[in-house]
Amino acid sequence: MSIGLVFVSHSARIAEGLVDLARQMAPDVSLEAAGGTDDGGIGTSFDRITAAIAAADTGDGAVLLCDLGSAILTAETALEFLDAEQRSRILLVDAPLVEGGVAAAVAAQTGEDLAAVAAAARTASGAA
Amino acid sequence: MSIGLVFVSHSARIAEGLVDLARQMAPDVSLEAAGGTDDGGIGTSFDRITAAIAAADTGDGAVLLCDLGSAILTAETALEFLDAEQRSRILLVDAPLVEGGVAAAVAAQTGEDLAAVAAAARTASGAA
Amino acid sequence: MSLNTDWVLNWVRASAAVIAENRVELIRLDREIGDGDHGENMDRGFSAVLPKLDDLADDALPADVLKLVATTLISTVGGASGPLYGTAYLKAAGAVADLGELDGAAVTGLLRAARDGIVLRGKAETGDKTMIDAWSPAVDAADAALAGGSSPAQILQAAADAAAAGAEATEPLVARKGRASYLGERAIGHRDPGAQSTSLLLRAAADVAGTAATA
Amino acid sequence: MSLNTDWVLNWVRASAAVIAENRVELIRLDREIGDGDHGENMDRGFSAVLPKLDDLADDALPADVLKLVATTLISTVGGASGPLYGTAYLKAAGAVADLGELDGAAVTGLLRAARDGIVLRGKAETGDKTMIDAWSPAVDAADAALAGGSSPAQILQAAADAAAAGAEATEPLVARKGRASYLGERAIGHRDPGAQSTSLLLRAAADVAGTAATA
Ligand SMILES: Nc1ncnc2c1ncn2[C@@H]1O[C@H](COP(=O)(O)OP(=O)(O)O)[C@@H](O)[C@H]1O
Ligand SMILES: Nc1ncnc2c1ncn2[C@@H]1O[C@H](COP(=O)(O)OP(=O)(O)O)[C@@H](O)[C@H]1O
Ligand SMILES: [Mg+2]
Ligand SMILES: [Mg+2]
Ligand SMILES: [Mg+2]
Ligand SMILES: [Mg+2]
Repeated sequence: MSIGLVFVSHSARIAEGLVDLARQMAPDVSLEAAGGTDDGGIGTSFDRITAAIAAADTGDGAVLLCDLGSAILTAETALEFLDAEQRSRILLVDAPLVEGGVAAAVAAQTGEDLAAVAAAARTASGAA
Repeated sequence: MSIGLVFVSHSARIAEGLVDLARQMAPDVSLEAAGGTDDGGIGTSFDRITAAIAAADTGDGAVLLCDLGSAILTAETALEFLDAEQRSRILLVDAPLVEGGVAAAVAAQTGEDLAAVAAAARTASGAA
Repeated sequence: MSLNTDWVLNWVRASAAVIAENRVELIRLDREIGDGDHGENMDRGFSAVLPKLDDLADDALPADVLKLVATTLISTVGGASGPLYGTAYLKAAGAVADLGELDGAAVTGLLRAARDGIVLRGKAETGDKTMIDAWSPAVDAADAALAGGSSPAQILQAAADAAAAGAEATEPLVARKGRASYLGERAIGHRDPGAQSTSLLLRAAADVAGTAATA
Repeated sequence: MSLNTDWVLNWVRASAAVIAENRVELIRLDREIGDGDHGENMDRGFSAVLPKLDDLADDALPADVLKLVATTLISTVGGASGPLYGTAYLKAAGAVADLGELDGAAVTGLLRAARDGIVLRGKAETGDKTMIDAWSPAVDAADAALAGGSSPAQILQAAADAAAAGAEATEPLVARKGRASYLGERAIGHRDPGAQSTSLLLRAAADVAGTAATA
């Protein structure tokens, strides 16, 4: 069982920095950054999100975390373009991007399943 | 009234990307990144946080947001080294870094005071 | 001339032109209550659509053009308006399916499907200070015009007039969706940029249909 | 020779050495239930302390050395252990204030102040699977040894023995503070890296005092 993660941010630097950060505690998890617009500006990219989902989901599923509202809208649209079979194993969770992303990465590293990884993201608030 | 913001992250890229993101909606706010260790690695830096506080607080106060637990520990330590007068106008808030950071930046941009900026960070969950 | 593929093509071209003309104004509106990129986003999106129109087959249906606009906006806009308008054009395409020519009912159905797509995507309600506040009055006006026996071009005129009024009517509102919702009461007095771009797009539809109708 | 400034200096040098020797082991422990940097963090911190010792005045007190260690660890460690150990050494310095030489009560007070500083900073309780699980038994053992009339060196030996047992006793625990708390039940079976480094540091204190006592 290996759940992948997609970090959707308006900023490429935030998404990539979060991959660096989560990588420390989750060296074996597929962590994909989908940050910024196609031309590297601040915004979200349908194509980057779609490519990141493809890379993160190696068959067991993937969890997506987003920063702001428009990232969620773009991510939801990307999910609708997936085929139904893949769509069924991708979860977009409502969780703080960085704090939830690290918690989800640790859960994925320990082999948790899709629901448990999503739950780890949702209940995260940064370890004390 | 102009409250500054300090984004404390284990990753320089996260902190700097968040400055870019928040800048869009808060062009006039003092937004300071305090990310990574002194040598640019993943971790937190007392000196970067201290310098960021000095830059963010131009007299009206500043709000600090952190990603994970050890960032909070380092930030709290930095606060203890401030003189009492400055210490009294710096708030470390328990809020999701990116989502709270953007909300706090908008509040600061509109001239809200220290308590209101901190409250904006705490109640943020990413605009829909 | 009726509301056929040429009308849709002309509408898209006119949309690109009017968005480019109003780029700075849309940026200004979004700077007041958002992140200041709405004009740039929309202009990037419609500019990307234009060259793709040439690749369409000669026998392309209105739905084919709308689908192309949808996927291009989704891929290129980079802000909330990308998935929102993208979904609107996608659902509009679905509504006119394999029609070659749109009568009053079809064009009204197109507008309704577009609006419903935006609601589906963004969950905004009337009064939330979003583009929905331009779309919903437009759909209602189109309905009324259709019921009153108006022509397709007149239906679009009625929709455009209502969208313009709806966009203006966002000014006193507090936002409950989108970035402007960060601002609380401070959004009062500013027009929603997405409602404004909707008004521009529907005016373009009507203008092109008016020309088409008299041609 | 008693527990004076030379003892503190020797303790700090021995600490740097034992941390460097156990760098890989501390990294391994932190890789199991954390982010794998505890050995690197501690080694970076103590390596930065060493050259600064030479800048101390000849009449530096134990508190001056402890303060130097505190500020250096705070500035250089880069992980949770930086502010935690930093606060510990800072409070320890406060506890021995302007003493030139530490008797049993003073060295026990030093350990207690260090532990209390860590609790103040990190809010961990006994059983949370943190360095506190090494520190608290050490303080209790020092107290008992002091009450039993032990010498300062014997007090430190008792503290070091208790810290070693406390570090080992973190293995069956679930973590409630620090990064290992992300792991829930999966932290069971792994020793807390911070408890282990505490054990190393207190063993160094005792070893150096033992040497000092017999010197
Ligand atoms: N949930 C939503 N439902 C409907 N419309 C929305 C929603 N969120 C945002 N909008 C519209 O999108 C517009 C902003 O678009 P744009 O500036 O391109 O995106 P962003 O906010 O990501 O920068 C707003 O003016 C509003 O009309
Ligand atoms: N709140 C806390 N209270 C006490 N000790 C803590 C706390 N948080 C973390 N620690 C200690 O810090 C150690 C980890 O230190 P280190 O790896 O250097 O920092 P980080 O977790 O930031 O990478 C843990 O093994 C634990 O002993
Ligand atoms: Mg915008
Ligand atoms: Mg934007
Ligand atoms: Mg660590
Ligand atoms: Mg670390």
